[in-house]
Amino acid sequence: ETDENKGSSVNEAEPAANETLLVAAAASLKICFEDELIPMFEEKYPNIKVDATYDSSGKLQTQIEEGADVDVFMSAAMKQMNALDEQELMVKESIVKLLENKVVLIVPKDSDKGITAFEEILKAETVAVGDPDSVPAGQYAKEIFENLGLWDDVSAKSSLGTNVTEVLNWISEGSADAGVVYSTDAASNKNVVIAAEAPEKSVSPVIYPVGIVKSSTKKDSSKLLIEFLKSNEALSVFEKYGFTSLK
Amino acid sequence: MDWSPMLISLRTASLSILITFFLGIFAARFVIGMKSDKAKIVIDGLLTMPLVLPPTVLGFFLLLIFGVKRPFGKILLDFLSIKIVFSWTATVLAAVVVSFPLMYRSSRGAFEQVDKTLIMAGRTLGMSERRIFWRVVMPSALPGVASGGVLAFARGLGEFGATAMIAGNIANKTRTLPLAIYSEVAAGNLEGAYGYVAVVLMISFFVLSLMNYFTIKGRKYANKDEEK
Amino acid sequence: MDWSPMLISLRTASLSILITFFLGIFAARFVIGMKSDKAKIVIDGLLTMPLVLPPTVLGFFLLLIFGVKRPFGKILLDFLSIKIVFSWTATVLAAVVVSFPLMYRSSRGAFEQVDKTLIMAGRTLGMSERRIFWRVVMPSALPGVASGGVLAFARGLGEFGATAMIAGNIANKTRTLPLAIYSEVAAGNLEGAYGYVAVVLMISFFVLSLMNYFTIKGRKYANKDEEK
Amino acid sequence: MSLLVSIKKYYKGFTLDADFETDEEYLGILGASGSGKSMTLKCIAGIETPDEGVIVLNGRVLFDSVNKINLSPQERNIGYLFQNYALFPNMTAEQNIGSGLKMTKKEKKIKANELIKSFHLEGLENKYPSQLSGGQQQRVALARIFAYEPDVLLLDEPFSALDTHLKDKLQTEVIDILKLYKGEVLMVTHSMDEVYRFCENIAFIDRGKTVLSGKTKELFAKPNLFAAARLTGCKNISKCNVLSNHQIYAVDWDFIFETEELVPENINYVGIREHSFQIADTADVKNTVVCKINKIVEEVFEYTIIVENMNQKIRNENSEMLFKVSKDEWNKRKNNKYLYLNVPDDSILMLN
Amino acid sequence: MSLLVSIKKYYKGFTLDADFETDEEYLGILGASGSGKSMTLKCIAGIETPDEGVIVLNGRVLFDSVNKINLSPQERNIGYLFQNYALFPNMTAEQNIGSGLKMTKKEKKIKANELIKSFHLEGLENKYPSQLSGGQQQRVALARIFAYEPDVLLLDEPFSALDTHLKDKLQTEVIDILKLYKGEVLMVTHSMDEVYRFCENIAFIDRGKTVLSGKTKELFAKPNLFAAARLTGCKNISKCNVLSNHQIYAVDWDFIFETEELVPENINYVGIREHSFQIADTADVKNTVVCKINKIVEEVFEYTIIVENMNQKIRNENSEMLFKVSKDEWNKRKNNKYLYLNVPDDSILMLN
Ligand SMILES: Nc1ncnc2c1ncn2[C@@H]1O[C@H](COP(=O)(O)OP(=O)(O)OP(=O)(O)O)[C@@H](O)[C@H]1O
Ligand SMILES: Nc1ncnc2c1ncn2[C@@H]1O[C@H](COP(=O)(O)OP(=O)(O)OP(=O)(O)O)[C@@H](O)[C@H]1O
Ligand code: MOO
Ligand SMILES: [Mg+2]
Ligand SMILES: [Mg+2]
Repeated sequence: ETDENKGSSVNEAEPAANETLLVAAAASLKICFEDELIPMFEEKYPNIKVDATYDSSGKLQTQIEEGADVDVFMSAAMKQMNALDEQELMVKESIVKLLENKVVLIVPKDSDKGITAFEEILKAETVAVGDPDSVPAGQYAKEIFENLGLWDDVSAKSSLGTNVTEVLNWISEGSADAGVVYSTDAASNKNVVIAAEAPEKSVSPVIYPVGIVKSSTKKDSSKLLIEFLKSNEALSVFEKYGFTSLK
Repeated sequence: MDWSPMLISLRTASLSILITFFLGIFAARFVIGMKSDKAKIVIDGLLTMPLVLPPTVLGFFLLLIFGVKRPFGKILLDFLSIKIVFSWTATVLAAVVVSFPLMYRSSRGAFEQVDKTLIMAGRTLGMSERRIFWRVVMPSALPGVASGGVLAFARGLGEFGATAMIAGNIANKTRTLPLAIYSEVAAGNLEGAYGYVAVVLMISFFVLSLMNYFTIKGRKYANKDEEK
Repeated sequence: MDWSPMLISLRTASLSILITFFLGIFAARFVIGMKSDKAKIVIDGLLTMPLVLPPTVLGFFLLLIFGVKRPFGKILLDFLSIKIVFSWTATVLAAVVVSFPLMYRSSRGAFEQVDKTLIMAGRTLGMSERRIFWRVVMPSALPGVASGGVLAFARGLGEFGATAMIAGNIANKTRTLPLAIYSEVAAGNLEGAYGYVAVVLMISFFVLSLMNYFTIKGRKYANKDEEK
Repeated sequence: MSLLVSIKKYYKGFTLDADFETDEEYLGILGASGSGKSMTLKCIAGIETPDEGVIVLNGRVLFDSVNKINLSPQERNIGYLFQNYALFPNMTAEQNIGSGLKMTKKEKKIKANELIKSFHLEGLENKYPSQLSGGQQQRVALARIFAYEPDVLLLDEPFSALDTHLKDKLQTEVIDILKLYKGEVLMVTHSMDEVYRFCENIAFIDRGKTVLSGKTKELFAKPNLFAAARLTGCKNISKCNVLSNHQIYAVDWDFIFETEELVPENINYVGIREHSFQIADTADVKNTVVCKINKIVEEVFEYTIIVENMNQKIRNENSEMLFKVSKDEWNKRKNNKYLYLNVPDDSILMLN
Repeated sequence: MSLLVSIKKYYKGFTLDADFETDEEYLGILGASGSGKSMTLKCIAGIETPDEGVIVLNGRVLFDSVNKINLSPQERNIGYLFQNYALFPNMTAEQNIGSGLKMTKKEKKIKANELIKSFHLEGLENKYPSQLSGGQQQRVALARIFAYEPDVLLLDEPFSALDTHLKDKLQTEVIDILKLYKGEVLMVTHSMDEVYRFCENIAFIDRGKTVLSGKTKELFAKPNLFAAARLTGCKNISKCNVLSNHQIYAVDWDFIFETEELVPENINYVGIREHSFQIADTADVKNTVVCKINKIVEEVFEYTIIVENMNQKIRNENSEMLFKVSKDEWNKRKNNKYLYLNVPDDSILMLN
């Protein structure tokens, strides 16, 4: 998994001329990218400017499939990255599993349903999860509940969010009694509390991979960016926002 | 293909166009009747507002009003046992809110185009303002009002962002056609999406045709030729 | 607060309303001029279609057309070196597509309300159809057309779903106000969102007021009282 | 029934200043095109709001600018026949006629049918205004306000679009209908005959101002004002100088009239109706003009003879006089060499 | 200049069947309300499309149902004065007048100003139609088509909304303008005087059908048809039986007329104009009716005397006859006991 590390050197030459990279990143990464990481990177490499577009990973996948001129893609799950990779749209060697996020069960702050574990999910009248077909967080939720043998019952009372924000808002406003999101999302909203973390082994790890899009014409700069994201400096920022670094 | 989104959408769109239609007309009538041009402009701005906000954000604001933890939502729940969020009612609410400006604005334009002399004629004939409105102004404004209706219906049928936010996306309950389409598209299941798209287009096509037909028929007095 | 979304939105909304305005008017004129009622209904259905699809889905379809791998997008890129996806142009494209039906439908209704006798009078005076349209029909239909303009502008300003899909959400480039609002809400940063909401409302309010003002002024001939 | 109107309304370039009172009779309003007749009726009906003044109907104040009273048209119960009819385009003739009625559908139908007969609209019940001819539209509009039975009827040129035969017929019939009708009628018309036939009282409006009102016959006989004379159809009007208590010099015609009547001081014009001239055999009688014939225009039953004072010294564009004479009389006249036109004493209209 | 119209148009309850030809002269169209006058003009102007027939102007086919020719109104170059004016509400009077002109702004202004003067619209240049009175609107509409200078002018009751004085003035002026104008003029009017004054030729339309056309004066003298007689203002028309080659029995009046002229066989009606009667001193002259006076109606310059045959045996609602006489003559008549009304021989209108 650290293949590409070998070939690349942190000191690889910056481009002579100014270049602008376009990063497509999962929506959950927007704040740490925009507020900290990109400014840091741009300061380090004044010749490289970074533009970023944020959306749900699935949508970004579609956009890349349709030829959007993205240089670097950072997804919130392996599924999208793998799908692109299978279509040979990614530079295979560039893909790095960078971060891990935790899947958590959340409830509204003053919930009186007494839900404290994934197993107790059926106490909820309505459950909010991402749409497993398109939202990574939903896929993980489905996986957990399937492992617990509860998925059929849960899905019957579930509202399927088209993105994590929706799920989060549903719970924070009490529309749903419980739901599944990432710990980073949970941290961003004061009106929800984490009721439980996903039990060990109940779910495959939530991996945030990053990689270079094959059609990119700025592979060198892209490499520099990925190297930067892998640096301790960057990883500590990610950790500040609740991610776990995978290095 | 699952047919429940279609049924839900049909019910939602029907009820919401009914509400929007009359609400929009009344709002238009009210604004036109206002004496002060300034107040008119302000109210107009307020009533058109729902249109400039992304539906999701609009849905979010609706959630802040109707959410069970918010004062208004709480009152509804505690005193009337009405829970808006995640209910079918919410799909109607969302559709009404997003389509209202279309109906309001179109019918306002249509009413403003009506010859004032006719209104005056009605008054001197002792017709009540209400009667004048329904018997004189409305028929003359029909094309514009119908346009508003068409737009509002289509918009209500296609509503997605605000609906998802306040009504959720619960199969057999609040999953409307647009939500179903979105899910399929997002999941990359294009065939499934096309099926739903076809259904939504067929519905809208059917309803638009009906509306067109009735508008053309209802305006026969404007066509000089009577059938021979 | 970052002001770039405001500037981008202003530019997008201005250009797109300009395009939509004329496109909608021409479409309306074309449809009204059609001889066959059936063809009319079919074309009307097609032109209203963008309205019933969730904007995201619409954006997806746009992506299928303008994506650089798709025939049309390829032609644009290869022969004209125009790349639509993820460009500012795409924000305009999205705004035009979603707001078009509003303009088209409203102005169609407005045109249909115009007294046919006036058109005939123009013809017997030897005025060209074009001149009749711009000098006689348009001024009479102003309230309805203006309504269409207001709706289209507001809708274009508020456009989000299709924009996100085809233009992306790139700061300083394609992040319009609605996208910014959405991003802030998504990030749980409500204060930030409110700021942008305030801006978008202010813009729309300002433009609507202007439109209202000019419509009221432009119709002075309909107000019997001349200033003394 | 009594109606008092005393209102002002200011427009750019036009001021309406209507001021008249009428009791229990039909009032005709005569005035040149654009003089403010329709505007006056509109103010009474409540369609336009005067800037100042009062309108009182049977002691009921309809409008009073000082006391801020302004009843809605509905409350006024006044019927107004719009000059351009203002029929509802979306209603059939029958529906238009029934539109002001507050009764059951059945009763409405009966009433409407009655009026359809009265106004000779049989067979047109189900046509829309756009399918009706101009005259038919006018009759539907008439039937519509008659159906409504308001306290006051304001008729703005009610018969202008009808052919002669129908007009005669309808006028007679409307007079009959009106006899049963206990309300006030104000009628604007350009037809002298109509005024003469319908209205015992008359008001003249000149450039927005009510300049004269009174009994129709008296005012036709002695219009007193230039404008009134012209509006009552007097075609020959000359500027004049008062020479003495019994002599007026008609400037345009270069002729001195001797009058039996005392000439008022403030006289500026002298008028002679085209029917007033009498063909004389000599110029010996007083007030006989020796005329040169400039032109003879043949009309249906008459000739209009355009003449000029033979002894005219200074001619101007207003020097010609019009004289109407039946074809019979003209052909029978004896003296073909000169035309002596005598003006009978009571036919000299002294105007200011 | 020549115009040939031969068209049919079918409506529910109404069929237009217009058929006439006219060369180089002014044609007046007379017809009752709803008889199809406006419709005929609209078909000629290209506003309505006939169902069958042809319209040919100066050899140029404007419409031909068989050969599927149907020129657009623009290509026809025909001006139509709409009965309800059809002014553009969003244009000022001046802009309305200039709307059909294809020239520079400056030239337009000059031309418009000329017409504004001709039609006495000074001071109203910048007013919108809604700010104009009925008569002012009519004049703007007139000015507008005169400005456009089409090949054919179709005038639909062009002076109906004007006061007498202005109407007289404008008519004379329009005649002057028209003299310079080399086109065809078709004029619909309800005013006999107008037809008589303007139009050498005349066409009568009765219930959609052109029933008669020809020289105005001849047709006024001998209308030949019931409808034509009525439209030319003949008030007294009775059903009749032809008794012999020189005798007609007027059924409604119970009177036998002896005629000098040979009576055509297909005669159904006999008509006498109200001005045709002569007061006689005895009943000895042939065609003298001994009359009973039912009513005397005073008009401006005349009396209308409503009489009945004294010897009438069977009365019906049509038995009364109207007789118009100047006030002078009436007052001067000698025999006050009986009224003997003589009908001169050439005044007996034989109609079918
Ligand atoms: N809104 C307005 N602004 C300015 N002037 C106006 C307005 N409305 C009417 N006028 C003027 O008021 C005058 C009176 O109009 P009104 O319609 O009463 O005339 P009228 O006597 O009925 O004439 P007509 O016989 O031609 O119908 C006209 O000269 C007209 O130009
Ligand atoms: N669309 C229509 N459908 C049916 N009948 C119609 C239609 N349009 C007109 N008519 C009828 O055609 C007849 C002729 O109308 P037109 O307007 O030509 O009359 P006109 O001779 O101009 O009468 P007026 O002197 O009253 O203006 C009328 O009786 C009218 O009712
Ligand atoms: O790709 Mo996301 O962060 O689950 O919306
Ligand atoms: Mg008037
Ligand atoms: Mg007509």
